[in-house]
Amino acid sequence: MVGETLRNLLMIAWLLPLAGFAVEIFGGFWGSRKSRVAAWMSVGCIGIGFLCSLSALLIWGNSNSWTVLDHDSHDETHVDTDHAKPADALATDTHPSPDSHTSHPPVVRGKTVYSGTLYYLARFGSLDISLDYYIDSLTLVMFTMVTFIATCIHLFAMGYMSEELTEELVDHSAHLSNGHHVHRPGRYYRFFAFLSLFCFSMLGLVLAGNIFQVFIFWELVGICSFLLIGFYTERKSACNAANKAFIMNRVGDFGFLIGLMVLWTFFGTFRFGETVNDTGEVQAGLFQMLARDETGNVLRDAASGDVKIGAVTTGADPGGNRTIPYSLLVVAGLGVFAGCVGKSAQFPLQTWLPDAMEGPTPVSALVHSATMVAAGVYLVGRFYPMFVQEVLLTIAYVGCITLFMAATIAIVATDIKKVLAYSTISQLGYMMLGLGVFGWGAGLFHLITHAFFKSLMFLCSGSVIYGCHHEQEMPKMGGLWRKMPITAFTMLVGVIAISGLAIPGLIGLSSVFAFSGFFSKDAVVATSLAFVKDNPSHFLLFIVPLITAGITAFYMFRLWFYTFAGKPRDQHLYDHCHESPWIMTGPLLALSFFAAFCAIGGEDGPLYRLITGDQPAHIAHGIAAAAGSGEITLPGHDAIHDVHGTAGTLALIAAASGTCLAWLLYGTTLVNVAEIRRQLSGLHGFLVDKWHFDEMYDALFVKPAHVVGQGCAWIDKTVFDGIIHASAKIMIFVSKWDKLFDEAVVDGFVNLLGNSTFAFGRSLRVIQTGRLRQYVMFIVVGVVALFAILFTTFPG
Amino acid sequence: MTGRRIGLIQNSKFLLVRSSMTADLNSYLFVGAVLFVCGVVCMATKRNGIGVLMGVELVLNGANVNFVAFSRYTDLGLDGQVFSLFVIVLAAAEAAVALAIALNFYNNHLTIDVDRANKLKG
Amino acid sequence: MMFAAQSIADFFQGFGGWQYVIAAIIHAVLLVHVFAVSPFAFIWLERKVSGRIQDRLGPTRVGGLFGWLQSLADGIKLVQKEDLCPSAADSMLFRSAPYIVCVSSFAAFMVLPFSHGWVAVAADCGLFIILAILSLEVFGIIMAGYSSGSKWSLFGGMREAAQMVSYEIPLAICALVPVIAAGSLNLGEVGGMQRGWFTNWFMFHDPFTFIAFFVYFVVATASCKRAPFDLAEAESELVGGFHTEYSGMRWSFFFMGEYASMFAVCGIASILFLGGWNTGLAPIDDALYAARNASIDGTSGSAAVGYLANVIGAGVFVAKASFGVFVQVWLRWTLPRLRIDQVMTTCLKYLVPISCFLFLGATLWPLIMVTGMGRTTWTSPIGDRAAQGLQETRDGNRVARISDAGNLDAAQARVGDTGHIGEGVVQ
Amino acid sequence: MNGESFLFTVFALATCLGAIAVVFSQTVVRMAFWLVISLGSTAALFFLANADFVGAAQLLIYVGGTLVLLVFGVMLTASGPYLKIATSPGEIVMGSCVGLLFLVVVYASLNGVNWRKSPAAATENSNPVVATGKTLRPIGLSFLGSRPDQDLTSDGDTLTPGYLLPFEIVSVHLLVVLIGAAYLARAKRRAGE
Repeated sequence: MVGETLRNLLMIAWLLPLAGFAVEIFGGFWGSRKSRVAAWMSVGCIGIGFLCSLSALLIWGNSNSWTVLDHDSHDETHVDTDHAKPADALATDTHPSPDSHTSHPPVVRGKTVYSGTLYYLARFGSLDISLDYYIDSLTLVMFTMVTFIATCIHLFAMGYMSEELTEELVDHSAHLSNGHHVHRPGRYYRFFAFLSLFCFSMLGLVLAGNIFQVFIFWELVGICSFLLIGFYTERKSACNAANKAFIMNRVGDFGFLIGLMVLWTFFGTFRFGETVNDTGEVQAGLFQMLARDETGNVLRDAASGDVKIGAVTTGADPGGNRTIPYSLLVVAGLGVFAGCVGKSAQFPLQTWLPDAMEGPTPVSALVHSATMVAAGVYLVGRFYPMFVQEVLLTIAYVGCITLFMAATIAIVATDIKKVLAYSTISQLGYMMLGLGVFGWGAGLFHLITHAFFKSLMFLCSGSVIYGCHHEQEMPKMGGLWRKMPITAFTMLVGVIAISGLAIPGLIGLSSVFAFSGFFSKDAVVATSLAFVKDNPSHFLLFIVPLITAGITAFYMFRLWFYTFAGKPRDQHLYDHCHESPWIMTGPLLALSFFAAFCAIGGEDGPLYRLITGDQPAHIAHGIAAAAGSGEITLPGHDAIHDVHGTAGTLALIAAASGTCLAWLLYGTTLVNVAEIRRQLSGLHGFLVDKWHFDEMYDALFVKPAHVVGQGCAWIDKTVFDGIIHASAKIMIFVSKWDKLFDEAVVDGFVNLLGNSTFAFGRSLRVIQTGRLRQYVMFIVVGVVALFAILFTTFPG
Repeated sequence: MTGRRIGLIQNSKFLLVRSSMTADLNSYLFVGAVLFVCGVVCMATKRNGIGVLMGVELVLNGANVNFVAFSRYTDLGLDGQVFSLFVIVLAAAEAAVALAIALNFYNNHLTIDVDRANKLKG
Repeated sequence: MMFAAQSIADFFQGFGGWQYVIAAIIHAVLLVHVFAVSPFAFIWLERKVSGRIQDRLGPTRVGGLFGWLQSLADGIKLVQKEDLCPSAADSMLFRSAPYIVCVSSFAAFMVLPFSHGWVAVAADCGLFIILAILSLEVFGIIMAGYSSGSKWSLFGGMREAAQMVSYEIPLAICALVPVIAAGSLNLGEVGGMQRGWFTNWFMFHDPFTFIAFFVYFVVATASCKRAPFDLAEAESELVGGFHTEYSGMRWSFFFMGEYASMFAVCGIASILFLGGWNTGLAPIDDALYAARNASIDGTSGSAAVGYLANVIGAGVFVAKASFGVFVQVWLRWTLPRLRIDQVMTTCLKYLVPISCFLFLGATLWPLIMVTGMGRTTWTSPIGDRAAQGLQETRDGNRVARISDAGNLDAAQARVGDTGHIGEGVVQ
Repeated sequence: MNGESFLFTVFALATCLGAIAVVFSQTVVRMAFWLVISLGSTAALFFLANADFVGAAQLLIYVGGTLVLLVFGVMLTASGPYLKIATSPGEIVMGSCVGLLFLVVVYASLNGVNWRKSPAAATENSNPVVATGKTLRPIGLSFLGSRPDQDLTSDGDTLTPGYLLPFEIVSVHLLVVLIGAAYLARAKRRAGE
């Protein structure tokens, strides 16, 4: 019952935007470009979707009487870990084995994971590809978050995009060949149609019950991102950015496809969880198949070292003796992660995200900070049970590199949106790091909080840009807080949140007053610290994020100071800028509230509990490496708990120092920034050039591609064209002779025939004198001649 | 056919002058032939359109003579007479139309000389 | 005269087939005399009648009683006259035109029966032949008009041609009306059918024939270019019409032809409508008929009786025809001359439709009678008369064959068939 | 040479000479005159061949109708008195030569044929039906669609059709010709004026 209710509610929330998209794109709004109907429609769709998601969350909680939230359930997972459990029981974390409950005072958690099949796409014998749904706490939280933020951003966009409400719009950023500006009709309805389509895709991705379905919507959100980045098609930069994003995502998706192939080959299914197919038998999902022992390691065949795939209810061998080579499991994980790298703009595929800022600011807020780029992180979290240690380590390092690099670049960026873009990349790196170091809850926790405050900050920047008439360069701003106080205030909230500042309470860190960012980043740092403690060789995984925490605080405050504090640097701009209308500031306030307080209570707070309510079983107690083996050890919760205080303190110190530095450099006039910039010009240039990534890619891929292409072109020109031209010449030669033959012989014959006929007719023409009497004479003579011949030839 | 014998030797008898002109079939046919030939020559030599018309009438009369002769001397019987009647009637019709045409021609060319009617000259 | 012919034929028995030719020639000579003498009588008649109508005496000087030699004197004068041929004329045509005229009108007498069996050629389609021959006369007149080389003549010829060509149509149609009643074109048979009381005359056969008689007479008058239809020789306009340039005998030939054709058409009228050589009084006719049959059968009486009967019949016939001529003369001096357009209008707009209507009526009449009173005629059945007519003709042929059986080969019999010379033999 | 042959000779000569005269006479009206002679004697030949009706028709239609029509035409189309459109003597000579050749050919061919004589009258060498001279009623009946001469002689085995349909067709044809000729010959403005 609950399952059906949840499924229906979420499906409504999922499909409403699609309906909205259809109506908006085909509803003939091009006829009335001044109407806001399309916008209200999409806002209505996504708003209803938000309500549905929220109610679904509540229904889910009531269905298991909110046992997720209370502390016992949290402890129970601890208790569970103390017990030796048969592996097959652990295979399905959503169905606690009865004996565990017999042996323990009952804290009954109802069924919390619902998975099933919506529609069968195709069947291949016993195998099938279908549209499934997989609903657990994470799904519900994501749904609520996405729909809420999307609603806010839709409202904001209604104000921000209002200039599109015209028949004749002059795009000052797009130039024609003759130097004039592009004149085009407004595309208000199209923008909201794309937003609705994106919402549909994103929610479908979250709801997806199997990895293939995820891939489908993965590509759909890619398309939406393409469309929205390239919304100003007339601008060359926008087009390039759209292409860049799309292509780089394809690079990642290539790995994704490889992973899918491996999984399909060995597991024969894409489903995450158990489903009951139409014949009524229970089909195990991937999570059930990949069995883990009590230590959390995957079960391996002693002889071959292959990984056993247990609990197989589909496929040729129901006995469950099928195996998959460990290396291929790693490959599958890495492949899927490659997709996430592309989507989440991780190193080395991060360069598309800053360029994606060419799109309208609401798009940047919704797609390129809050939801789509987070989809990669979400997928890693969703697919967590399938990752083995090596994969996780890769994830951790990738995230580590990404977060540091992006932060450093963000220091020197002057475009307000670029700064936010690099911070986004950096924060995504944090999430990946957290997931990589076995901080499942931490990474996703940071994902949620980051979604709130980053979308908040993007909207603020959008408000600033809107107020400053599309001026994005921070050096021209300054002192804007007098002109746009609401924006400034909400922006400050976001900055504090992302910087992770907090006011330590008198008694311990457990009772700090802080905004959401602090808690989530704290969790990540703590996890990494715990990880480093277990694996000293990977100490960078703790140092780098710690430093980067300071850098983050530095560049975020730099941004705030640059923009709002101090004296106006461009008086003209200052004079003309203004506060945004309520329809834009309203969402800012709402978001700022959540950015501030969504994570209240930290890891004991409701949000974290909700997220981790259905976390994979083997996470809670970590995975201890076998003695002597070179394998890494993954920390459990209590290990993390132990180092929490330390990590939090260190992170807070780093953030505070970064903040102070920013204040010194940009809040006051004590230090001359330009001077420092000149002294560190080399480093500065390096950073401004984004670590020369674009150049590097240019050198590594584009140039070689060009070289190869030129080679191919040369071969094409010389060899193939040569062959073709030669054959053509031969043909011409032959046809010349053929022409001669034609003219001489064939035409000659035909003309001869025609001419002779003509001449004959000419000669006969003489006979046709038009004289009646001569004709009669001819007849008579003819008859006479005939008879004469007759007589002579037939005598008698 | 069996009765049909064409040959110069056998034909040579028409060359010598017939002693007496008895009213038998061949004499009629000879008269018809003369009429026919005269008509043809008339058509061939007369420049006056109406003269040509008269030639046609002569030709038709030659045919009539033959018909009547056959009806008289062979078992063609009455059919010959009937045919010649038809010929006469249709000849009258033809004469009427031809005369109308001649009048038209005269109206247009102010002459009846058929040699002037050479618009179809090749 | 038939008798004479036959005797001549018998006289020339030894000459193979020639005796019939000689007989035919003699017939022709006799007919020519009839043809040549009658105009004198008619001219004289015309003069006297016109004189009386104009309250004068007419010719009295030449000759004794009623100046009956006047015409002869005229004839002598004409014979004496010089034969002129205008220099502008096409002499050959100019000279030959009168011959055509009188030959054609004379040839009409070949098939005109004077009495029972008294006919040169008893053709089956005698009426058709006589009409055809009469239609030839026009040609001579056109020739005369054209070849005279004078506009008067030309106009006269043209008028004559137009008038004749158009008047032939109602003439033929009206002549066909009694033929429908009789069912035969053979004038001898037609005449024979009207034996008995005068109600058997085809004039009284039905209303259509009655009207047809008068129409025929009018048309005949016109076709003989008699006044009031004599536009071809309208003295007032075209000096003398087609014969302006003629003089002497050639001129008189035209008048011979004219009077001959007058007599011919009136004879046709008398045969078709007025009972021919029958007196119209049943006893007399039956008596004559019996006399003839007797002579044919050879049972009683001699050939002289039948001959006498035929003479009487011929007299009756000539009397009727001459009366018709008298009426035409009478009309001439009574009615004014029409205009040429009026002439044509009268013919084409009135007479042709009327005659067509009469023709249709005559064809429908027997049906009306049958439905009305169960028989096709209100007088004695025409079938019997037709049978009698056929009987007579067949008898004639048979007798001829019998009489000639001895020495006539089939070819000569054919000649007899063609010329019907043998008919008169037994009579 | 019996009477028939004599008459035949006379009329045949008249016919042929008239035709030849038509060929060689120059003015149209003389041609017409000679044509009358020729056609009239042709009619006489018809009478001689027991075709009375045909002969009468020939006289009535040809001589009395067609020829008068022709002379009309002559007079209507005469642009001067005694219109004479002379033919070059060379043409006449050539034409007559060719005509002579043609006559030779025709006569040769018709002489070379052994015409199928009437079997019923093999002795007297003529058609029995026509020989009786009573051809008027049979012709009329044949126009009405029945053939007494054949149906009665051929033991009534087959009924041969008459000429009803051709007769009707010809009558309609005559009507058409009447109208057409009237239309063609109706007075028009001359091209010259």
